[in-house]
Amino acid sequence: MSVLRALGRILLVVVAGGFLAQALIVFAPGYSADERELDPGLSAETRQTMLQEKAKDRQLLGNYGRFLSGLARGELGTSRSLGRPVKELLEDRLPVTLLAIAKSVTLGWCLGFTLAVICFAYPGSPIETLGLVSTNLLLCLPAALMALLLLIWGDARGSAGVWVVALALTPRIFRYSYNLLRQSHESPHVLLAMAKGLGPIRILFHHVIPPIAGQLIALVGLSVSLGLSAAIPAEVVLDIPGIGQLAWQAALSRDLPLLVNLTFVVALIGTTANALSDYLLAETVPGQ
Amino acid sequence: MSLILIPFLLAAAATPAELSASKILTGGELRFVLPSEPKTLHPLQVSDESGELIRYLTSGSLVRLNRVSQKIEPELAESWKLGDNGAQITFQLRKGLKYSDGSPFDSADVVFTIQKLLDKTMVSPAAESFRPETGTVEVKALGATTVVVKFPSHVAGVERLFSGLSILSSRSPKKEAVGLGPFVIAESKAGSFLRMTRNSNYWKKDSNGRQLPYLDGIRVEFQRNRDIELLRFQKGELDLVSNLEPEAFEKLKTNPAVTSLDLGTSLDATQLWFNQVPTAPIGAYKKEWFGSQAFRLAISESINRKDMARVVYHGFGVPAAGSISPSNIFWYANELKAQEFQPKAALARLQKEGFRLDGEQLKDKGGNLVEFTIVTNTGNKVRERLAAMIQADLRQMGIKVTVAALDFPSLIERIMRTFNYEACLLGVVNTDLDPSSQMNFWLSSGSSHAWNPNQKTPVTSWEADIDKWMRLQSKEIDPKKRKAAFDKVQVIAALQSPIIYLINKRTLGAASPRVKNLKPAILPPHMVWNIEEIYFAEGAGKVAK
Amino acid sequence: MGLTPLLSLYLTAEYPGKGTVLNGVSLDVQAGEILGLVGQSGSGKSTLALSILRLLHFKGGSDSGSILFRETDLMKASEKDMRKLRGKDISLVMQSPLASLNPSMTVGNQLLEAWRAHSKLDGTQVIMETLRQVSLSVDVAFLNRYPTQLSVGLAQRVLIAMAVLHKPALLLADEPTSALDALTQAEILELFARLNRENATAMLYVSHDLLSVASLCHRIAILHEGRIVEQGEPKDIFENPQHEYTRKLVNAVPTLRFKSRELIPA
Amino acid sequence: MKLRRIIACLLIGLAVLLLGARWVAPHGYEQQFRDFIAASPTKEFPLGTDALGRDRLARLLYGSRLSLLLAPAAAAVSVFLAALIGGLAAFAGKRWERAILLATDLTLSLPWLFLILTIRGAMPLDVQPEISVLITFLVLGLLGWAGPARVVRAGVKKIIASDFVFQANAMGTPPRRIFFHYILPNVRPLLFAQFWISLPVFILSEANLGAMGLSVSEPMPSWGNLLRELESQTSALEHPLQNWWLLAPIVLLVGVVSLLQVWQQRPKGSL
Repeated sequence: MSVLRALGRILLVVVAGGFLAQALIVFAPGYSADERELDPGLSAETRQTMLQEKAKDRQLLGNYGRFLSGLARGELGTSRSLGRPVKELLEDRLPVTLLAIAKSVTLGWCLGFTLAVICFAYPGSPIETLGLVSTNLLLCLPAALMALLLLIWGDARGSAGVWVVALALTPRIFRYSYNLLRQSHESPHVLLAMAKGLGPIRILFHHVIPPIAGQLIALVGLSVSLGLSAAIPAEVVLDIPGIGQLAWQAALSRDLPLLVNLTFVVALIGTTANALSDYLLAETVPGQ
Repeated sequence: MSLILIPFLLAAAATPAELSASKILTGGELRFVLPSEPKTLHPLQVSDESGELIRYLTSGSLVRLNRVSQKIEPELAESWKLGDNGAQITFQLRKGLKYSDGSPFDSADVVFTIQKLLDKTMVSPAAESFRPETGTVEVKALGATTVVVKFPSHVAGVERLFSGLSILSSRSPKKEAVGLGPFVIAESKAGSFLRMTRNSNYWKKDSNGRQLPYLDGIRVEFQRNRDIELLRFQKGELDLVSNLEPEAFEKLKTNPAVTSLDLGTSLDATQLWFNQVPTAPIGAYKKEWFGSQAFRLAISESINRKDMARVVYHGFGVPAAGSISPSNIFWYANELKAQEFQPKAALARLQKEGFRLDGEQLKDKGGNLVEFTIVTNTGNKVRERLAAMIQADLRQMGIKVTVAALDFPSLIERIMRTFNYEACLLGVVNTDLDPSSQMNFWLSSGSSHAWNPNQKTPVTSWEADIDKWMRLQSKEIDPKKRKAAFDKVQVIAALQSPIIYLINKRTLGAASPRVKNLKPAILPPHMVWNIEEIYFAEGAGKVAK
Repeated sequence: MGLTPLLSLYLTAEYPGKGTVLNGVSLDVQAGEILGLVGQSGSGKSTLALSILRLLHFKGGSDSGSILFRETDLMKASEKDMRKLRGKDISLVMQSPLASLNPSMTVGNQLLEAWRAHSKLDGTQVIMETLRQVSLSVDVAFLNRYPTQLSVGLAQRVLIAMAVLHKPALLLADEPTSALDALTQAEILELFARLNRENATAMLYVSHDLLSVASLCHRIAILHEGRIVEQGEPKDIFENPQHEYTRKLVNAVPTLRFKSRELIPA
Repeated sequence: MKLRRIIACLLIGLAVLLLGARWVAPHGYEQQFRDFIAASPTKEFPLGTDALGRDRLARLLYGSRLSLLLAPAAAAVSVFLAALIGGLAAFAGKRWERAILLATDLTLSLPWLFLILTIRGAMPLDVQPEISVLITFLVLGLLGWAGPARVVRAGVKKIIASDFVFQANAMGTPPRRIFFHYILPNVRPLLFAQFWISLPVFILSEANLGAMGLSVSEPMPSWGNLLRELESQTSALEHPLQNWWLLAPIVLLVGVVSLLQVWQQRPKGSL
């Protein structure tokens, strides 16, 4: 039953998201414009056709209805700027991004959470300061700059995208989990655990972390969404043929069919990740 | 000519005939990067630069523009003849040529291609010039090797239309996937790369009878980020970079491991114009300024183009005189000169028009502060810097300029639809030498008549004059007379300055020293237009992947 | 008293930003004795308990002086040695029973954990016995409960069970009854008295409630403004308070006699 | 604490420096010295000049002013919204929770770029840079709540399950009081975490929105576009030590954010 409800919620978000996205795109300035118009060689007739085609898109509800019914039949439409079926584009690019995000979220957690635990274990020490400053540095570097640095120093072209996203996630994961750890550490039962004579490792894994597991899990779900949004600049800068790059191209050329589909995908991934984390939250944390 | 080609280039551009055959090595894969993925690979439908390049490398056309001499040369057609007062052209085709899949080439293919192009359902930039406003184009084959194309009326410089037209196969089952070009597409990964291999049926041979092209293949990757492209080029992962920004070029020049190539002044110009659309949603007094010749000239005189060339272009740009770059050897009007920087003259001119300096601010005769906004597109560093320099120059004149960088579609909507802008700074890319391709821009009724498009009748007498001379040049057959007419247009445009031309940048590129026989040119595809003759120096057979 | 005390301390403690909380507090606890430490809220009673366990840094405080436990100075003990001591020789019962239990662990597991912290032997037997001793049910269903499913009284008993699992020589009880209702409070006090009798556990019983202290403790120390102002047997303290602050405390319990008769265990 | 005092002095010193940029910086941020293009530091230009010959020190000082004022404000707005909405989701019952989670998921997946373009379209082209940058940060702040709201919700749920809220409930404390006095103060560490994360992110996003025409435009500098400028300085990045002055914006930003953080962190125990 709760699974059905979760599915219903995902569906609702996706459908509503698609519609809102369509409205946002169609009514944004520049929608009716086309780069080709600048070409003096373009004939008046072609110009007229282009205009009419885009003017039709303003009938939001009808268009969206048609789009949804097409979707129900498994047709995603054709990208206007690339002239290829959206389905094909997604099949090409979705796996690239998903795999990269899975890797970066894992990597980001390994780095961020480990760093948080280390800083937590040595409060007030230079290590803690170093952790804070280094994560600040990561936050302050623009994605493009980070990508360039990785290329200059790391020569890691293949995995640079994964690293950029992971390093964008690391400071967020670090800071949240670091604060949660500190907060949890202040609760009386941790003091009592110490008074029991337990070792620090046991206290960390059995008394400090479990009570905040729920919040950490919520953060895992969120980091998938964050990873997805960090992937867009990373893919654009590094020219990784994933959906981030595709989304950027689509946005620049106001490619409505492609953009609406991409909103679907993003909503689907984000909501599913969050629904999963909600489910885990309910499962693993007693009493919640 | 001496302006355009730098001597050291000529040394690199030795023709194969001058080299002994043994020195030329076959093989190797040429690698470079394009800023975007081609939107389509259909040769008749390509509309973007990347698609155009792939089309050029994989297909053949009846004639070809020699990018260095800027003359039309025979290609699939051995020869051609104009007739019927320039309304008809007859091509004599080469015999025995084969498409990449082995299917034969003859006049049927040419007829097929042109008919396909004329098909109304074909959305094709290439087709636009084949669709005259009145009447239709007719094409027929006279035997296997002769094709006649008949236009309803005279078309100026008609042969150049065919230099960009890829001839499709009418018989091959693989349709437009086969071509007559030096390479065929072997593999492509969407958004990532495209690999081409040599067309073993390519018809050209070098002077020693060796089959061209020399290269085994080409690998084109799609990468927008120029900084990364440069980094990879310097690491030796790429063989060529073209369209370099001056700043990057200057850095590469100091690198002994690469050959930097200054190909000469490009046909492209950066320009500024004021909105003169009568219905534009801007203040009436501003419309009056923008419609005033004196105001426009004064602005033009207040801009220090030499500083722009030196600061923004690091010396790799020249002040522009008009829409036609001095590199356009035939069409450039020699009497034109770039506007000098004359702030004093500009001020005097403005004062004559009733403008006056009030303290540090300029006011018009109605007492309005002289200030306006320049829109430009985002993401172009050079253009944003130019805007900042104009801002600084005009501040000296007491004019306050605001710069608004907009994303491209929003910008187009403003300058082509809503006309909700005051001035626009934009770069214009020219790929065609012939002014006939600019009709839509010069005619007052044209939709690309930037400052005031789609006029029913010319608003000003000078626009009427331009209309007259442009129509005349398009009807004329004698090139000299056409040139004389177009010179008039250029002079009027300079005098009235509806468009303030700023800088023609130089076309810059760089190549790995192992790439031989480059004949880089200012016309696209700058570095690889003679791709079939390019080869690698020793060791090229083993290319690291 | 001629015997060497089990615990003998001399302490000064402070928190950054708050200043000195304990200012040369001197206390002795004899083996088997229940010493009551009474003072206002915020007078540093909890600080004292944490200091003895060398856990004051946990709350950000720092301390100095000496804590002689069985004639060893805990101030000089290593963290490793302290860990061996905590929960085994000196254990702690805190004031908010529900918060002091780990919400994400079952009661049984927390007990087991407390046992395993100091013993490699099978603890089931001891745990069952201890649970019985603190009058808790020993069935599996109870052991599988999470702290959120317990009442405050039950939780306090679990805490006490955990604290006495290893039959410590000294039990630090930090306001163990302040969160409890009157009835439960009485039961817990009785439990402490019994544990003291049966196990001979010495206790430092910290409270602001003079009444409960009087009913349980052998000796009372009054803490005021970071110092011990008076020490003595309950009778002396009540009948003949020396220090002005003690007098105030005693006078603040007007219905003492009436209530104490009800509360003092038989 | 001594450390806090030192940090406070540093920050105040910086604020004075920034406010007095007009007197500190030897030149105006827009003044072009066209004979000194991309120059290395000299006495005249302590941090060198940029591609148009403008004094980098002046640009850094003027650019820091706006960003340092507005980015924290935007971060505060987004954190405040996240606290309110996330708290409400956990607190106000199942129906609200579902509605809010739905809104959160929607917000996280919509292409807001187009809203930003629409806002730009609605503003006059020659809008004052101060106003456009204010709007930019406001938009950023208003759109930034969704992610953290989820984390806050999880935190609040945990707090709601805690004793003292239970006790407060048992004492008949009105829900509104519980929300503002019991729950919000206790998610503070989470909110601070969010604040410190979003601060530099907002500064960087400002540059991205500037590229959409929604922020400061030439010749005005901002931290965001100073940082973005670095992206094309490949050779400087390859040899950062030889080109230290180019890295000044990053150093300053990281420094300021870190100092503020350390200053804000109260010593343990006094919480």
